[in-house]
Amino acid sequence: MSANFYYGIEVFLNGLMAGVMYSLVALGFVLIFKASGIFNYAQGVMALFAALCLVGFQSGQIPFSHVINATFGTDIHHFGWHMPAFFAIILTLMMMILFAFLVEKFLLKHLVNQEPIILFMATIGLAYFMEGFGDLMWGSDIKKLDVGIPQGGNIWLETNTAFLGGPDFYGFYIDNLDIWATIFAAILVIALILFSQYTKTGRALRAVADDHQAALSVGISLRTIWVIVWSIAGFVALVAGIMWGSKSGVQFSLSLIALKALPVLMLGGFTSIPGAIIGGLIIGVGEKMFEFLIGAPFLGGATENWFAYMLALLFLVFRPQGLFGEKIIERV
Amino acid sequence: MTQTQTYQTPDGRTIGPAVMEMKNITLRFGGVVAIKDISFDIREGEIRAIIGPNGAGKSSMLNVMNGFYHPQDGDVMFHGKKRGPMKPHQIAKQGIARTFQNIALFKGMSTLDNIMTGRLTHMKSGLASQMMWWGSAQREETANREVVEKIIDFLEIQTIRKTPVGRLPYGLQKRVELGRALAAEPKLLLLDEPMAGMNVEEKEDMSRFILDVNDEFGTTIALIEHDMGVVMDIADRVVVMDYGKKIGDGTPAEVRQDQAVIDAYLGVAHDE
Amino acid sequence: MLYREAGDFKTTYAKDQQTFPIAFDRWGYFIMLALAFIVGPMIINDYWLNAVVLPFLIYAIAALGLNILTGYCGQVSLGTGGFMAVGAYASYKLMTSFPDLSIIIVVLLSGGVTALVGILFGLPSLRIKGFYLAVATLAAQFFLVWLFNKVPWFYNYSASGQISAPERSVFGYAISGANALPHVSYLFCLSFVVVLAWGARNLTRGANGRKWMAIRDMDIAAEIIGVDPLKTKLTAFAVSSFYIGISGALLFAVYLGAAEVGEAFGITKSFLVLFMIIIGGLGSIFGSFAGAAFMVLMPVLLKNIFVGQMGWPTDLAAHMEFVIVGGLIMLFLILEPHGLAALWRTAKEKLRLWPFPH
Amino acid sequence: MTNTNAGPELNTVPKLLARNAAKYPDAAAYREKEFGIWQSWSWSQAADEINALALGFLDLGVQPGDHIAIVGRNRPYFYWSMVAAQTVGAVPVPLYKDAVAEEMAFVLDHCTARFVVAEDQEQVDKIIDVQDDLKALDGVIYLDPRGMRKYNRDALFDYAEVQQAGRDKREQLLPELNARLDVQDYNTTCVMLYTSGTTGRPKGVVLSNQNIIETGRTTSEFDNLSVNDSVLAYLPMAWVGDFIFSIGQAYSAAFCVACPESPETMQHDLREVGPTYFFAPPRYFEGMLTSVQIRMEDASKSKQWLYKTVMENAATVGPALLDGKSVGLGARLKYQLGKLLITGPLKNTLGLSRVRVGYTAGEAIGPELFDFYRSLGINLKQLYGQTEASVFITQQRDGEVRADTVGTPSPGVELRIADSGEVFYRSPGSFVEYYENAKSTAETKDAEGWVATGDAGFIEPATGQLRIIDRAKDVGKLNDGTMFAPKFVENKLKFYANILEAVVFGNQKDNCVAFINIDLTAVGNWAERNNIAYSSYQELAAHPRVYEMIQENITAVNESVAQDEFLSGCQITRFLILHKELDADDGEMTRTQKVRRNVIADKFSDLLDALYGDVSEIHTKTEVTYEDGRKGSISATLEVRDTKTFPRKQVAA
Repeated sequence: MSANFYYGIEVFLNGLMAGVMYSLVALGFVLIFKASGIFNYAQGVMALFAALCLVGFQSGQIPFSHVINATFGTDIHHFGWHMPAFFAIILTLMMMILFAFLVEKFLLKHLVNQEPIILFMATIGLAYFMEGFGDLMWGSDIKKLDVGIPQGGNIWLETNTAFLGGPDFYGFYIDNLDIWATIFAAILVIALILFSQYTKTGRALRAVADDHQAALSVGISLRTIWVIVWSIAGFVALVAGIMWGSKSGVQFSLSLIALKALPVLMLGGFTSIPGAIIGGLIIGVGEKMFEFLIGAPFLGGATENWFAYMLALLFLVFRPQGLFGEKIIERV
Repeated sequence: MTQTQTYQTPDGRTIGPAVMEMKNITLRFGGVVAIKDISFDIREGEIRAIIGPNGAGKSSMLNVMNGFYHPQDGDVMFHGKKRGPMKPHQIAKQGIARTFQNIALFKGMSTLDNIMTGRLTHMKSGLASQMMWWGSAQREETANREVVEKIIDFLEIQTIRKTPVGRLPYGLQKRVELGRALAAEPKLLLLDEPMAGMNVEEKEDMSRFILDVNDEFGTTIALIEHDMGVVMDIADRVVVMDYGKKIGDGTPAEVRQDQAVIDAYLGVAHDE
Repeated sequence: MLYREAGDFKTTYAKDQQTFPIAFDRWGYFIMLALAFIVGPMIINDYWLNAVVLPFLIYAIAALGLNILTGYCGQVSLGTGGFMAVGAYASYKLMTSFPDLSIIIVVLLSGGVTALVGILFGLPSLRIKGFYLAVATLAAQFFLVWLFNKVPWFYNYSASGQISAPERSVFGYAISGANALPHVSYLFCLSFVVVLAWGARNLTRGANGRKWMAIRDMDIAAEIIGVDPLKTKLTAFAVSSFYIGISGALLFAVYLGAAEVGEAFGITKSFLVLFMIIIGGLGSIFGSFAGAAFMVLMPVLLKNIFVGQMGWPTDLAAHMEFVIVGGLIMLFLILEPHGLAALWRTAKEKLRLWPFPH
Repeated sequence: MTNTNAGPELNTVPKLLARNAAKYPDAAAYREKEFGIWQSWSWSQAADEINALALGFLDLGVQPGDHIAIVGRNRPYFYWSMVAAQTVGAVPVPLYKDAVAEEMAFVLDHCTARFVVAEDQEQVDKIIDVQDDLKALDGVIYLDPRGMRKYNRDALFDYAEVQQAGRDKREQLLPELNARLDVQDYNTTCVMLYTSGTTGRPKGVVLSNQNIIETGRTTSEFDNLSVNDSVLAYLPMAWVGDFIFSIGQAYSAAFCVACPESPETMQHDLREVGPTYFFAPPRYFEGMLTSVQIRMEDASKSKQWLYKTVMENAATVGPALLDGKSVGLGARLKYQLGKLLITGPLKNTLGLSRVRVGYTAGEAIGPELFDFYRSLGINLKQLYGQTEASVFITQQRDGEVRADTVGTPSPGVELRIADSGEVFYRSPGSFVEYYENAKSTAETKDAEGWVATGDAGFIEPATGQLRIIDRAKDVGKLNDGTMFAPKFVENKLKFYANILEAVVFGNQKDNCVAFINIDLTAVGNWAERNNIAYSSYQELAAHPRVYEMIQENITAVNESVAQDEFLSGCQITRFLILHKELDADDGEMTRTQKVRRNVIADKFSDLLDALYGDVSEIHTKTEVTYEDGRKGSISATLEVRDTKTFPRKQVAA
């Protein structure tokens, strides 16, 4: 077999890994959409925000230091201590829960019974707001995020697969981070499924997805449910933020992973958790393979930007209900 | 049932040959059979009612008639010709208009505009001339406005001409919807439970309008109702459906005698 | 309060259906036009032109376009930036390939080209609805931007990968390029705005507008009463793209002069225009203008406050702007989901009923 | 006073029409809100329509002297029918469209109408019901064919078809038409109007061309009405006023007559057309003012304050300006400012901003009511008239406007007050006779042409303005011999928004008592604000707090009555609030909304006895007619209350 074939496989594996990342973000979307019918464009920014906070806490950065300096001419930056990753993560998580609470209190509460499109717009507004806010709080410079997840190529795998190909194949290069990400993602997904299957709240969440009245009958107010959902979404965002952050640094571009997740949603459907995962994988693999086989050689590369969308688009044209949605019978 | 010679009704209307014939229609959703081998015809100038308990498949039948559902078996004959696979909007252009059980008005528009949409099948002017609001476009607009105003006058809804339909009470919305259907000057008018959820007074009004429409414009009307009451007074002939099957067909008088019908109605009421 | 409508009655449908049925409004409109065309050019200066007026006029056209698609026909689009890029690059190619072609023709043709592209990306709208469509339009956004980036032919193989507008003039007055005079380019854009707004109004109040709104409000019912969904949606896409294309062309040729697709027509543009019609008001011509004005003026204002008054570094100010824009959008959606247009409408109703409250 | 000469050149309505068509061919003659816009007809178009119809009438075989009844709401087609009838020498007889079949039958039979021009199925059905008793009736011409597809066509004609027939046979019929026009002159009957009459059967008042045309001409000159003016025709066509305004004056001044889309939309249509000449009965102005007050109550505090301050200033300045009195610059400025902020917009929303001349008549009008409209700058004046006079007996000149008088004699009118206090007049407008009723004619009109109005009143020496106290026959004496004028007291009562109707009794009694009808709109709104729940008029009327309100009003009235040197005896000692609204369908009122005192007296005799007895509560049962004509009966227990009276003012010796 030619080396290229194995490189192909390597690309495939990396695609899977990337796909997992996509699924992670997509998951956040799905959770919120299921529970509140809101298409939360801010999901990506939430990841960025989470990552920023995490770094900030770890490195003991003073929030809003830039603003303070700019206004009062002071020159403060750090508290001067470093916080262990674990506590920082807990702190950030609290941050995200607080955030969820605020969002419900100041935004969602006032937008009940609005058309979906309006809610969608609101989340775009929210995204803008948080992006600016995050930068004001922590500054917009690129930060390195390290919570102790091993990085760099996985030597073991590389050495032990080198034999497969010919002389010019050196084994699969796969980043440890991606492997860990996959593991975390898997755990997260399982946890979520267990949660929604076996806990009262979880069942309530599922009920809300079907209809809001039902949720109330379960005895949990819509508003609490929203807070919970957004907190979970925040948690998912945090995980995603950590992974992407440690991979490519924490900066504005991180928020763009949201855009990566959208085609996944189209593929998997806005309401299906498995859809989000499978969709993510398909997109991940698809765009990597397309770039490897067609994009790079013939189209001058950088096709990842749009391939996912085109794929989803074409797919939808032929199957409008998405991967897991059942056929829609239109009634009048 | 499908004799074709024209005859006079007692009240002096002329009933012509069949406008639409349903031939052995069968409709399934996946495994569920909504309509099972039903045939009947609708004759020119008559008021034809399709009645039956909830879930008898009436609405599905209406959706077959105006091409929104495509039956797995059976033919729909329109003006004696077999109807091929067509899109609803093409069928509308053939001269079939309808109203909806749960009102399907365009919430964002005024009464006037809603009824004007009923004229769309009659408006041909091109994009360019519309953009300029010149010549044909403006003439067309005015001409059709005149037609619509006649209908507004006919339905006695002048006072709500420019009110957004969202703000109207239920009964009036039903009337506006009838207006929208009338505006198309249909050869066949389908009414889906025109009196559903109305109080007695509104029902009386609506029946009056239905009769007037049939009388003034000679429009052929097929309507669905699930309670026999009003329908029996205004319909010339009635089809009775139950569980997707036809269990009776004939003049109100005949149908009233029909044992199967009596059972379906007086028997255990089943709703899905 | 200002209205005196008694005796202002209509004897023909033409009069009844005119854009400003109330004499008072009609006069207000004409006076504004007169001011814009006569007084405007006299007082306009470079700063205002470039900071406020030109962007306002040009984005107003884009907003009109998007409003036709999203506000009137109910098809949410996030591809505006991409379509503006099409307009811009089309005009660039036309200008460079046919140097003698009148700029007016160029701009119109650019709109035409964009319309075609719009139709292409509109095709899926028959089967894809709601959010799915919204997301799908992002495909257009990303693909088009990538395309103009990757294919050198579009930017005539220039080293920088940028496109820059050669000088073109109308009646001997330069309106693009280095020597363009402020009041000339102002009048040029203004004329486009006025004509296009008028066209949009006519389209939306007539048969077409009703088709669009019918599809928006209840597509199934619309189809059953005889509206051809595909044709209708595609017209919406075409017209909308035509407008957006023109604004793209003007943005590039008259306003920017030189552009790099990535940052000039990125997804942020799509959102900018979307915000304009949300804040201005979906399904309203006036709203398109109000929204454009709002979204153009606010940043200028904020910049003046934070950088000018408080002496912040520009990057901080930029972040602050994000916060405020985002906040305002949320605020607006909470207070008046139907935008400035709705506020205007209610205000007008109140004035007409004055002194009665209702 | 039958005048023998044929009168001036323009001595028939058709001639006036021809004059207008020639002189103002393109000026708007008629407008009607229909199909969403104001359909308009210029004078030449109107003339064409009318002639076509006239020819159609000839084609139907209408003979000179025939009576053609017209029944329908105000629409150009019916005005055309009247003039077309005149053109062919027939006599138009407009009827009340809401009259029940029997009432209609009586009139149609009495005038032996040969044709009826009817609006729609509703009217046609009424006529069909009674046609068997109408020997003379040869056909019904209907305007709106809806619902009559299956009717027997023999005696039914479609308005449009009649006109078409006329147009088709124009050539052959024209000579006949002209011949008929030629023989008409000043003495030819112009119209016959049935007075609903507060008592007995309606009487057919015959009005000649002279009556109508001279009245029309002189009075339009009086207010210099011209081709540029316009009026909204919304009052019953059978009422003389509408005939004078919409034909008499409209044809001589050539101004435009606009018809509303429907009675319900009248208010809205009024606002749209914005007429320059406007007549409305006090009731209408009352209703309008009430609604203004109600709507302003929901306004914000600041707005209410603005409204109050502006109106206070306007109350003094507005009338002063109208009367051409001098006003200080400051006040003037304040008024202009108020005009910009409140009065202007208010007039506009009420649809009165273009009104140049406004009249009200029929009943006395409350000063505050009157002043409200005057302060808005609306030139609202009073006139006094009746059918027999072709409306105008007295009217107020610009600048001589007051609430408590009805003005000085109209052009060409002579006045005389009999010793009994009854008002007599003689004028070019005074009627020819009561149709086929020489007796009544003789009773009302003496040899010299003096006509008895049946109203008691006196002419103020200072101003020469006439002041009406009451119906002459209602003016009576209390047992102590002092004068009893119920209307005088009733009007004072009705000035209160809470009181819709009041009926005062006292003739040949020791003291006065009253039946009260509350105003459901005003009181209902009051109840809402004080969250008093009620399900029906009856329930609200019986509410103790309502009783208290009314009692206060009556006490106030008593106080003011006590001031009048002649009538101070008419203070109300006891009253009750009726359990039903007085209604024309029950015969308690006339179609023109005047109370039928005697009918009420014996219909509610038990209540009357209770008032003169000493019970504090009375149970009663009353028959009522519902809108659809069904009969029913309501029973109730009514409270009877005593009220405070005041010492009489001594008659100045």
